[in-house]
Amino acid sequence: MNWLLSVLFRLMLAGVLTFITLPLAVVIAASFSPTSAVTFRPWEWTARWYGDLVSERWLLPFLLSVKIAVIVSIVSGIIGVMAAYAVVYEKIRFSEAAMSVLLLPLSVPQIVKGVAIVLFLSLVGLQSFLGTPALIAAHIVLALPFVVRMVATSIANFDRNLDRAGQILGANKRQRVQHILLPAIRPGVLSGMTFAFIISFNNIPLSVFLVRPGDTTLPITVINYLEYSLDPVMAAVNVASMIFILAVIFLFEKIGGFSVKLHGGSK
Amino acid sequence: MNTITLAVPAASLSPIRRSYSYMALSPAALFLSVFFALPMGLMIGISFSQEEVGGFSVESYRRFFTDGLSVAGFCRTAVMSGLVAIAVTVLGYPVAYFLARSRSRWRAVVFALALAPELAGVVLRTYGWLIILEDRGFINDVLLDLGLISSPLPLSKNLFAVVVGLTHVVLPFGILSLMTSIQGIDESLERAAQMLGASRVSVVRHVIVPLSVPGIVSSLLLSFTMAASAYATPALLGGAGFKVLATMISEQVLFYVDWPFAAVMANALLLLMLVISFVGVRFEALHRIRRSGAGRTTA
Amino acid sequence: MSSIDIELVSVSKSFGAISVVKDISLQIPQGEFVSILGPSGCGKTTTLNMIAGFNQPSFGDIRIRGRSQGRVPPERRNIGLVFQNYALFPHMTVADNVGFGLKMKGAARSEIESGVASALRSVHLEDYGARYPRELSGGQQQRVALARAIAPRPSVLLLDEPLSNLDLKLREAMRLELKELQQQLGMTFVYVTHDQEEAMAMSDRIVVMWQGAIAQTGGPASIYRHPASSFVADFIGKSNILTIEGTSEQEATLDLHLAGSAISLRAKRPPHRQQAGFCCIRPEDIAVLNNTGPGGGGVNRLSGTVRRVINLGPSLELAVEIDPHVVLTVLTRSSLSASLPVMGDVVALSIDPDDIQVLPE
Amino acid sequence: MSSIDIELVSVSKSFGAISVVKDISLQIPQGEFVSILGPSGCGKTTTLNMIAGFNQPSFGDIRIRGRSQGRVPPERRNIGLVFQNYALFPHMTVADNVGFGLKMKGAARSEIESGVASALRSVHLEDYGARYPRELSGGQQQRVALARAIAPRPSVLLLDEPLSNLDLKLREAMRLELKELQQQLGMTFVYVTHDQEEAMAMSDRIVVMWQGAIAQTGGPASIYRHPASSFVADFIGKSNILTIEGTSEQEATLDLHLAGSAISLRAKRPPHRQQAGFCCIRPEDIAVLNNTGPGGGGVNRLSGTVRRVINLGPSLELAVEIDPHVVLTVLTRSSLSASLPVMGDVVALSIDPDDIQVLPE
Amino acid sequence: ETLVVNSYGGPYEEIIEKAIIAPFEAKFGIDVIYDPVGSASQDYAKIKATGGRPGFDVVVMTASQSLQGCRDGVLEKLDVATIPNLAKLMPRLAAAAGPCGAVHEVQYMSLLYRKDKLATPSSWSALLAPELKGRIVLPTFQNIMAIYLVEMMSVINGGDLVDNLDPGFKAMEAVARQSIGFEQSSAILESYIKDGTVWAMPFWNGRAQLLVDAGLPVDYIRPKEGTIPLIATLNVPVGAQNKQSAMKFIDFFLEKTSQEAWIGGYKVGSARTDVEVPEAIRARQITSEADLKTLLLPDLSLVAERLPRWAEQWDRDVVPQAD
Ligand SMILES: Nc1ncnc2c1ncn2[C@@H]1O[C@H](COP(=O)(O)OP(=O)(O)OP(=O)(O)O)[C@@H](O)[C@H]1O
Ligand SMILES: Nc1ncnc2c1ncn2[C@@H]1O[C@H](COP(=O)(O)OP(=O)(O)OP(=O)(O)O)[C@@H](O)[C@H]1O
Ligand SMILES: [Mg+2]
Ligand SMILES: [Mg+2]
Repeated sequence: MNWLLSVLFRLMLAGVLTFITLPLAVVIAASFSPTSAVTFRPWEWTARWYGDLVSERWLLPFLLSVKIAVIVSIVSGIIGVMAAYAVVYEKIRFSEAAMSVLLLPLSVPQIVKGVAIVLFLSLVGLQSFLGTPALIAAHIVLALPFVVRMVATSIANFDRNLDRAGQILGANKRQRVQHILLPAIRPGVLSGMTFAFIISFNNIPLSVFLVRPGDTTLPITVINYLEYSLDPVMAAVNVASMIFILAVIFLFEKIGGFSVKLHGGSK
Repeated sequence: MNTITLAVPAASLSPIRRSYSYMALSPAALFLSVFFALPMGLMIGISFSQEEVGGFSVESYRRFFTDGLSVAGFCRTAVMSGLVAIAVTVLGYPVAYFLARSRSRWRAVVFALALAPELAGVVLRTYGWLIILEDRGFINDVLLDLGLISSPLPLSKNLFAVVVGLTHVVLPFGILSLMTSIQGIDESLERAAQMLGASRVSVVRHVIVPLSVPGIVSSLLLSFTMAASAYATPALLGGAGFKVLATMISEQVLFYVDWPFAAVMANALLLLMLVISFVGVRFEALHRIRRSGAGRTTA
Repeated sequence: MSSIDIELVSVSKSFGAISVVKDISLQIPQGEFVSILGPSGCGKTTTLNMIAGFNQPSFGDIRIRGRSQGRVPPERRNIGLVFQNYALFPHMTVADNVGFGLKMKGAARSEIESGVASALRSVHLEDYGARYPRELSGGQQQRVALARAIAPRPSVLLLDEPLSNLDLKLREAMRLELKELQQQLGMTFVYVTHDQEEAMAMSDRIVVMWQGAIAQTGGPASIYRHPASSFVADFIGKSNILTIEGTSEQEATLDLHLAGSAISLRAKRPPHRQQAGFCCIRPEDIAVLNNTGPGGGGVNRLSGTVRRVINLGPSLELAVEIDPHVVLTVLTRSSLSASLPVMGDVVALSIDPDDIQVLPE
Repeated sequence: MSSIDIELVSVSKSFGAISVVKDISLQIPQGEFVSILGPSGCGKTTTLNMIAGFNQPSFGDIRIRGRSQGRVPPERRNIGLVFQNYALFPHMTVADNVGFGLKMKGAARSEIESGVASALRSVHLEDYGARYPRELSGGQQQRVALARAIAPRPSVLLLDEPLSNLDLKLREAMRLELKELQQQLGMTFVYVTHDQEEAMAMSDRIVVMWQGAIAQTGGPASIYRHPASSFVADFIGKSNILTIEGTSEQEATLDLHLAGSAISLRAKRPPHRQQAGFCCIRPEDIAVLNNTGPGGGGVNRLSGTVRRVINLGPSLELAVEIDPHVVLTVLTRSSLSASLPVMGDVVALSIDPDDIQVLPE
Repeated sequence: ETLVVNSYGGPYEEIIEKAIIAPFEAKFGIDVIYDPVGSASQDYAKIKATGGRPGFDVVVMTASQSLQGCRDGVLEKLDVATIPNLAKLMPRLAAAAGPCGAVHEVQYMSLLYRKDKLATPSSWSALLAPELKGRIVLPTFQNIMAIYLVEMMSVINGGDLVDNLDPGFKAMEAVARQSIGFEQSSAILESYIKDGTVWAMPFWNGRAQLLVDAGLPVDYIRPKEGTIPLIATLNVPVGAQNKQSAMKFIDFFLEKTSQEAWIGGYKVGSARTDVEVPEAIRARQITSEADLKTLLLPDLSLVAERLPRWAEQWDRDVVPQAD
């Protein structure tokens, strides 16, 4: 009965993981496809498409994407934590409404957001802001709800007794946030920032409207290419950048980023 | 000195502290105002204009409610997003649980796998699903070859395909918010339940799930909103017969260039989400109040 | 010793409709060691929390060093607190936990290190600095909580059952350490405990709380020997509380007629002239006579049957039935040498009149 | 009483490099009340956790009702556990917490209700069913944890310091309740406590642990009166442990020469023939003689100066300096009637040779 | 000096770099920044949202956007004075694109088919042939090809190009029943015919030619009933920063030699009748007045206006027919 359950659980886990990885496997397989059509024929393969990647055409957009994503994850991490802190921790007035509003940017299709931002900036005469700065700002708006939500979840779980302990030991608000709250909610913050990174790194619909000519991000480059040819280079681009970021995350996790060591501490 | 002062209730305790917390909110508020609220305000303004005529008009709203297609698209969006939200949360929960609790060396691998789909672009992933689900796709091929079916199963170009595709897109977000929440639950509570004879399933049902409500709400909200505003996946996997608001909006923006009407649909979507997320946040807050009693915290 | 460190002025506290602390007034001079004793749920932790500033009194005022604390947040009250539930920081090592207060004060690194080392030494955990709280046993966690509170050497320290999870030996050692620290530094201690022996051994003064109010305040010996009410008599130490039906006065003594039985006891005449309601006899004040032969003058001589024997180690606790309505608890030495009473034995008891405390109704 | 409920066979446990439990073997028959006593951090909780199934032993085997439990998960071992840190479900009311076990067993609603009511009654919290754990005091929470564990009436119950946060009065009441419950239902109790009086009062057998190993097992009286080592003698109860430098044998007695002083004590000859290393004298076995005049036969008569007096309520604890190297702790009755010794008094002490316990090195 | 040119990616980019941009840079010493971001409609949305200041100076779109942009006032009106080569374009085509667009390329909707499976068809009605049951794929309505196909079907069945499309929709229902469904992306559409899942479909002839050149067993025809062209235009947003150079670039692109290079490279038609191209290309592309006669030119502003209504009709009548 019990082993049945644990087998069942593992099967479920395996099922979900298969579900998650299946299309990726297809894409990966396609990236090794010898024909220029994206097909699923794992028995024939070639690595030649990866060779095509080492060119400015792919490297420059890749670097730009990484740069933007890093900035976005840091900035949205900081202001997202601040916002979640105000809303969930300090419980400011109308905090529930504030929370809903903070999540709102998620709910507007990006194409609308894109057009709206461009319209707005043009209207107030800030066209010069279009391009990478606007791209970063728009991505932050996009990523902020994720950060806020993840951090809010962490703060909801935070044991306020610890805060009291800090208080009685003479820590002022800033010190308590720095030394007690932040370390305790670190996994949530990191999760949020990871997603901010990914969201920015993969964004197409917003970016299409905001990129500056000559300075395009990787996904935009990909989608433009894709319009014309559905060939395995695409798959190879994706697989390569996926592996890169996966390595970064894996490293993060190994260093101890996402795992909490927090249990069994207070009674 | 000798008069007994009535104690000040904690809520109005220090105005300074309150203003700190508003300050903490301000960068986000500023960002959202400039890059979200004002632009969206503009869109709302546009929704009341009629380009040809100029000036104020509710024509686009009239059209939204009367053309039949828009309201149908709205309902389709709600149903699809609801299904995705549920699927993501249900499928994500076991993975999140494993990630939150496991100390096995596979943990990091599973973690990476769970995030992996996010790292491949949406479009490409969707092609991946196409290759799998199409009439001439992987699944139908295998089933046909095995003789289990005689004609391809309708796996693509319908609600099913879109829900599958979107679930796949959103799943990592669900997993991460659930995981964050489950990690915050004291493991000794699980042990206590086990000691009282609760099976693994009961432990999850009676202890873990109720205590991870913030995470579940997060997961549902994030999934719902992401699904409802997603464009590429429904467009590619839903086919011509399955249009949701997001696809309809982008048609209006790009193809018909009818921005007032696009703005009306966007507003409808916004309203739907505002209601849903307020309900969600409110539910969570109620839950928290109930859980934490009248404010005193011990053990 | 003269200036008042902490003063509670008619403090009350309710949670919603539940009234938890009721009109407490208390003055604690600087350098005093005050213990708060009381049954579970009587409001001890709530009172400490109000002094610390985590709860605001519903009514009344709290003053620290003469200043009303209405708007002062906990971190600015300059007092320490050992939490009943430890509240250790799970993400910090033991050393970081203990050093936290000093760090917040802006102490230099070397100062923090030596402060941590000495605090850990005084809780006997010098080798545990590098561990995380989750890697410690319950008692070790409790000691870390204690070390964390004493490391910054606050001038006022509130302790909420700080030794409850320690074994006797360690508890005794810690008591000495704490007492020494307190006296050395002239700190004011407010010590909540459920262990009356501990309270007796350490305190200058004991506050007994009951149902949110103060039942009695006084020195350890006086509380034990002169309880103000039958609640205190019963709560502090073991005691036989007997209801008195009537009295007849003698010159310097008082004869007490016990309710529901024909037994009378002679007691010292109490100084005050209240109506006697109960009398209280400590179990250890009842002597078990080895043989029923004459001796001791014959005052308050009783005989009864042993109904229960509990061996507490250093002593035996007997329940002796004198009469169907009067069962006395008697504490007698257990010893390897003497033959010990067993169930069913008939024993003779004697009580010195001076040891009978007469209490008002 | 005969069948073995729990059996530990050479069980060891390490966390990483830290060895916490070392080769413990123990058999607990059905219906027995076993207490585990030991200093903080000696491995008590870890041992319970292994029996409960939360930790797997690094070596050795755990058997419950004869079956090895290697792969049996905690919920299927059919034992109850009261957690040292309570682990109450914060999202359930007190009643739901207490009823949880019954609900998991699939009990009917009415059955759950009556079970909850009776469990709450036995911990004196009948009116608290509707509260959430956060609305309770520390001691109340602890009692809820206890009620929750006993409500489903498991045949084996592990208790990890279940009464540590209760006051003496309540603790005594709970002891009786627990003991009664245990005997009524024939349950097996494994009771971890740091309170030796509690262990003495309740247990059929006491296991004393030290640094992860078993130091002694035996009945309460025998552990107190015949400690197997100086550690046990020192740990269980208060005692004077004196180092012996040499002995001279008499017929039925043994003269002990104390290290570093000229004092000799006469003791009963121990049955075994080991080299005497220490002797142990309980403080309550040292009599304080009122006048230094002759009496008691003159054996083991000592005189010394009182250096410290602690009033413990029922008794006084004196530190009497006999000699610069020999300071004895003496427990004597405190009484309203007698005049009490004070610091600096010179007192005469006498020790019955039977009360001196000779221990091997 | 620099000039930002927005256009498409993929093979288009390679060819335009070689055939047009490199010679232009060499000739005028102007640096061209090539911006492949966005489809024509995305580009137009961006131009409109920025009020004509999207950040690029020249953009490749189609006649539909040219007309719209003119009406919305976000595209510069082009003038023979600054772009002399405008005068050389076939007037009917130039007129179809309105005053804001310079027609630099003409494609048409062709019937693409697998020549290894089918005999050469000659009419749009071939799509209704029984052997094509389940062997065709159709564009979604958001691909302008869809409405052009309806219009062609309408013309064949007694309706007309814009005023009475009902016969066309009626016929499309039958075509839809033949089809395996609808796809928006050209890349996906062509993948079906590449792997043989479908045997015939409407397709822009430029891309069809690329498939033929790639050696696939496919070919395409201009059906006997004629067809509707895809008129590609060069446009200049009103707020362009380098208007001078933009005009130069457009004029250069319309130059005879440039047009010849472009037609030869990208295998499309031209609005100039005087271009000299290999016979193989001339046979299949629009390069002369005679070719123009085979094309039907619906009024694109009317089409744009009626599109939403037709979309409803398409969704209601045509889409459900494909299962
Ligand atoms: N996860 C861990 N990693 C390292 N050491 C640990 C860990 N858990 C417990 N220990 C150590 O194991 C020893 C025994 O711990 P245990 O909790 O069993 O003690 P205990 O006897 O219950 O003590 P107490 O009376 O203080 O509760 C302690 O010294 C503790 O520091
Ligand atoms: N948030 C609350 N809501 C309602 N009642 C509360 C709340 N907090 C505490 N109480 C009640 O107030 C009373 C006093 O609680 P307090 O924690 O001060 O007791 P205590 O004296 O510290 O007891 P213990 O010795 O058990 O720790 C208890 O009866 C408790 O149930
Ligand atoms: Mg308390
Ligand atoms: Mg323990």
